[in-house]
Amino acid sequence: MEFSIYDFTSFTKSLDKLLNENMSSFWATSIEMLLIGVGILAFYALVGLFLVYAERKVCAFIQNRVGPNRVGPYGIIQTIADLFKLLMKELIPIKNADKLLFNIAPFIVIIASFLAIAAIPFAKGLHAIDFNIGIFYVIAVSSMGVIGVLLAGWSSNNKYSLIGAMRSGAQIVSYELSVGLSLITMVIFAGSMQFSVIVEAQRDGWFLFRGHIPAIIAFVVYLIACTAETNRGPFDLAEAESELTAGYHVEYSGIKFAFFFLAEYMNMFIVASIAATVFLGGWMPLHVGGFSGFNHVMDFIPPFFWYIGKTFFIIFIMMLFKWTFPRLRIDQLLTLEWKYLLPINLVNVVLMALIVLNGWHF
Amino acid sequence: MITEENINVGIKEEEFILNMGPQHPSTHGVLRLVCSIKGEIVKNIEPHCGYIHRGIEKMTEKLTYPQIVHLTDRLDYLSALINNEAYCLCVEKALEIEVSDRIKYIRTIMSELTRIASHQLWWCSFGMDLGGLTCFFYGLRDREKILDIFEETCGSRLIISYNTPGGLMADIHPNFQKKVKEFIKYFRKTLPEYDQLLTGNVIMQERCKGVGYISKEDAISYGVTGPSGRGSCFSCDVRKKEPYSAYKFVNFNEVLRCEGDTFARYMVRMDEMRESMNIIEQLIDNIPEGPYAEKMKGVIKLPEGEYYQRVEAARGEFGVYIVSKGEKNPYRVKFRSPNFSNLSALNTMAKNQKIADLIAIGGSLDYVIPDIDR
Amino acid sequence: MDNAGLKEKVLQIVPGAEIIEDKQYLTVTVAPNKLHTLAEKLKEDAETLFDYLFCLTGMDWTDSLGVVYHLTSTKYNHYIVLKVKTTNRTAPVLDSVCDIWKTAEFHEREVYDFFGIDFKNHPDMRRIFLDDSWEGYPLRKDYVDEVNIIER
Amino acid sequence: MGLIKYISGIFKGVWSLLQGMAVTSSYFVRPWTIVTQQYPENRKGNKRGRSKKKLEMFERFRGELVMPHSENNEHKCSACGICEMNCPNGTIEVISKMEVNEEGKKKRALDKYVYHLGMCTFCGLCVKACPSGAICFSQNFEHAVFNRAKLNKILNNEGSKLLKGVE
Repeated sequence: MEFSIYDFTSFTKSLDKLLNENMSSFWATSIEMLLIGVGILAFYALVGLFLVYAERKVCAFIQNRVGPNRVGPYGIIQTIADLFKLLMKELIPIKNADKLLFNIAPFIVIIASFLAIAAIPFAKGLHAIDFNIGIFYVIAVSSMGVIGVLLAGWSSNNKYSLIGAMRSGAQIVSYELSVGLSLITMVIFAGSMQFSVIVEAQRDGWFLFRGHIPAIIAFVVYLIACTAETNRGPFDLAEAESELTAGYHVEYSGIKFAFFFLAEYMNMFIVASIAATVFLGGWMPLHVGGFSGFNHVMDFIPPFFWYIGKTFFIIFIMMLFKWTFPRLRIDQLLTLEWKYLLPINLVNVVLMALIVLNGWHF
Repeated sequence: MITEENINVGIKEEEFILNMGPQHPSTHGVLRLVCSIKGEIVKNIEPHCGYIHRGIEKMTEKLTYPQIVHLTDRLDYLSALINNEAYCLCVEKALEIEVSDRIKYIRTIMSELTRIASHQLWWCSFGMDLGGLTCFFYGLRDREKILDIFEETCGSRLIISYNTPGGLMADIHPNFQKKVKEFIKYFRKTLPEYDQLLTGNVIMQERCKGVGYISKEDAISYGVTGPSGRGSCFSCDVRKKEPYSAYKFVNFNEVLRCEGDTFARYMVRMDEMRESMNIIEQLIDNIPEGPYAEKMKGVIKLPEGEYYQRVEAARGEFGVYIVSKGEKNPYRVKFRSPNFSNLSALNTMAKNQKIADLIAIGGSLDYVIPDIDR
Repeated sequence: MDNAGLKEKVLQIVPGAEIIEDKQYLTVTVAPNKLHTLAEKLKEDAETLFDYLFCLTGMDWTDSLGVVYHLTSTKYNHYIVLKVKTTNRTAPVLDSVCDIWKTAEFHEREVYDFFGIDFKNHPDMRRIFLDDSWEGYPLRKDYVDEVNIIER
Repeated sequence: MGLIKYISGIFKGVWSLLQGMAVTSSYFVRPWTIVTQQYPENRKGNKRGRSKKKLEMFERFRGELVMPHSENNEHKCSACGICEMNCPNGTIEVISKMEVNEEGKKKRALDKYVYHLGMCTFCGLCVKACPSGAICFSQNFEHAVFNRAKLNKILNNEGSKLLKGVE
């Protein structure tokens, strides 16, 4: 079994071969699924813990503070300690709540983010499934989370959570459009919805640089829209702690609250990794035409780190959004989408189509 | 035909009551706002106060005059020194004592520092109400410097009790002037950062402009004073109208804005911080020599009569009304608190606006609950 | 307008008013039934224009209960203090001025809360600070609470 | 015209947002501007590099009422009770006893100086009123105790005496 951190294709292929040689194809597939499941679960937990820590540190440094620094060196074990605290907390049953929906809601939210992570290519040959409609699948699946939010808000039998859920519904339904359209702009450019094809197409230069102005506009619009879709930053109307205390998850406690909490960070990770894949070349290293020495050095860095680096860069930008801007009002949120982002996006799609038709790109 | 009447036949329209508070992050304390809402729109607001009513006015009737000073701290704890000053001025007025210029200068500088500190805290909590959490830490970071100055000279940070009838508790610390000048130099540099971060921000402007309008007539009628009143063109600065302490020695402008909305109130406070720094700069180098406290009798007895003193606290006009029967305890003390009057205008301002607007309006009124409840 | 002019004006509106020139402000004591007319006239007269009620205080003079109104004009900057007294301690009723100055709405509720003075024509006469089940009116001089008030 | 306004509005808005982000990110890359004090560590000063500055309260800080004693266990309190009268909350109780001094005269002397820290509002009237400067405020601010009764303190030491010369 050969193994290289630059190309996982041969590794996954040989693993597949090994399993299929030794058992029936049913069992081989089952074991593969199990392995992937466990792998993603572990990755998920790890990223979640790290992101919570990262956000605390980033916001602390922005706000002239130190952030967590008591549990472990530089406070790195803080999130694990918090996890244990959340696990041990009492799950408070709510009187007059819709028990079934109340309990199901956090799972829907977290499953939606689980499903989306499956299609994302982490490195060459390192993805669970490579759909030919990858982008479409991710958009479809990630917007499932809003059902969980709506259910949570409705079933808690709390006025604050109900208002929060209604806001969230209006918000996600409208911002889904912008996310979709800005990704479609790039799909037009790439000519495919398959993630592996999109990444391969960026071998000689990332789409953000190759795609002229429409790509940059699409990137900015995507950043804004995906921040809104993850209920974060200036768009956290559904939680709005100064208005609705905690919005839709006001009645949740313990591990159920942790699910919402984790799902928020994972959604952020997913949208950031889509942005990294579609606009910044995914796991492709930075190549500048003509500088072969420079390109060689860049190639030396493993693709997985490229991917993680780009994703965290976008996550950092989203964190900067959140810790800088005041929150929008519900009508301004919708104004921004329907009066600004959507028309810009539509014009942008047409522009991109023109560029692709005439072959004006690099 | 479908009309307003028959469209909802069979549907009983109920009021959707949303209870904001007593424990709610943006009521700045234990204020309860009972809002009837329709969707996102607030139809009616009914403030319920009294959750920390401590009966201070009743307590004063049992205390001697110097002992009441420490209760005035606990009304509007963010402008504690100004409240102290108001009470002491009222007692001095009754006793017909003219304090030395040194006391007047120090009192004025302290009051203006208090005003800056209070507006800083208002700025950070207003930013937080709007959802920009970073503002909170920048504001508190700078306020800490003023509190350090207070602590060094007065011995306490929040509830200070620095003024006494007839003077001050202690003379200023030798470092005081140096530190105040350092602070003003520092804050003149930091204040533009506030503007960059929040004032100029397009989201903040959109959320504040045209929201929570109150006309000049309503502002006067409701007694909305201080920066909230001056945002509606109501020229109510007591420092100009009835100069007390050292305000007659300094040149400053009364900040007035006529838009009457949340943004006007915001801008009045931001400009007032600059104006306060101007006042301090005029006074800090010229503190005259003299006693820091006038000679007072051991037991202070006010001559029979009624005395009223108005001062400009950080949130509006603060008044002390003392009725004396010639004994060592006052017969009746009434504190006219600015927040109580400002709160009464909340329903007028926030009616038919969104829930998020109610929070912004509340933030711009900057209520301190102990001052409302007394 | 100076104090002498104000005095004349008040006497014109309410002939029998008791007027004292105090150290600080001109103080006018009127009968409860004349208060509302006087207040309304003082606010609307173009020469007085008392449009800003900056303090409304409930008082207990042991023999009588009453309210003190501190008024000023934002235009002319003159002051006047109105006093109104009632000797009825069991069910005192005075006229509300909250149709003239809206700030009186909350302040009169406060006076009702602490002194038990009922204001006629007030839109929402309830306790404001204390609980609805509170017995007695705590700022009255004859209020006794053996549990919470410690005499020293 | 409307279109120009629309587009310029977008750019103005984005510019104002970028300005805000410039402020926050400038602090992000300047960790030396951090103002947090590491509280329990900075009591001892520069320990393990966590705290830069030693925590020192200002000398006028009103932390807790104390009665300074000399080396010979002598205090200056003559049990006149002025502080007790001046205290607005009944925080101080001066319990005196009658003592016969060297000249054979009966004189009031301090038996117990009880200070209820839980009731104190730190207004400073007692220290201001004290005619012999027997009491003062210390800078200790860590008042937390597990039992409420521990907040009632007796300020004079066991067996302490009045300093000679103080009346």
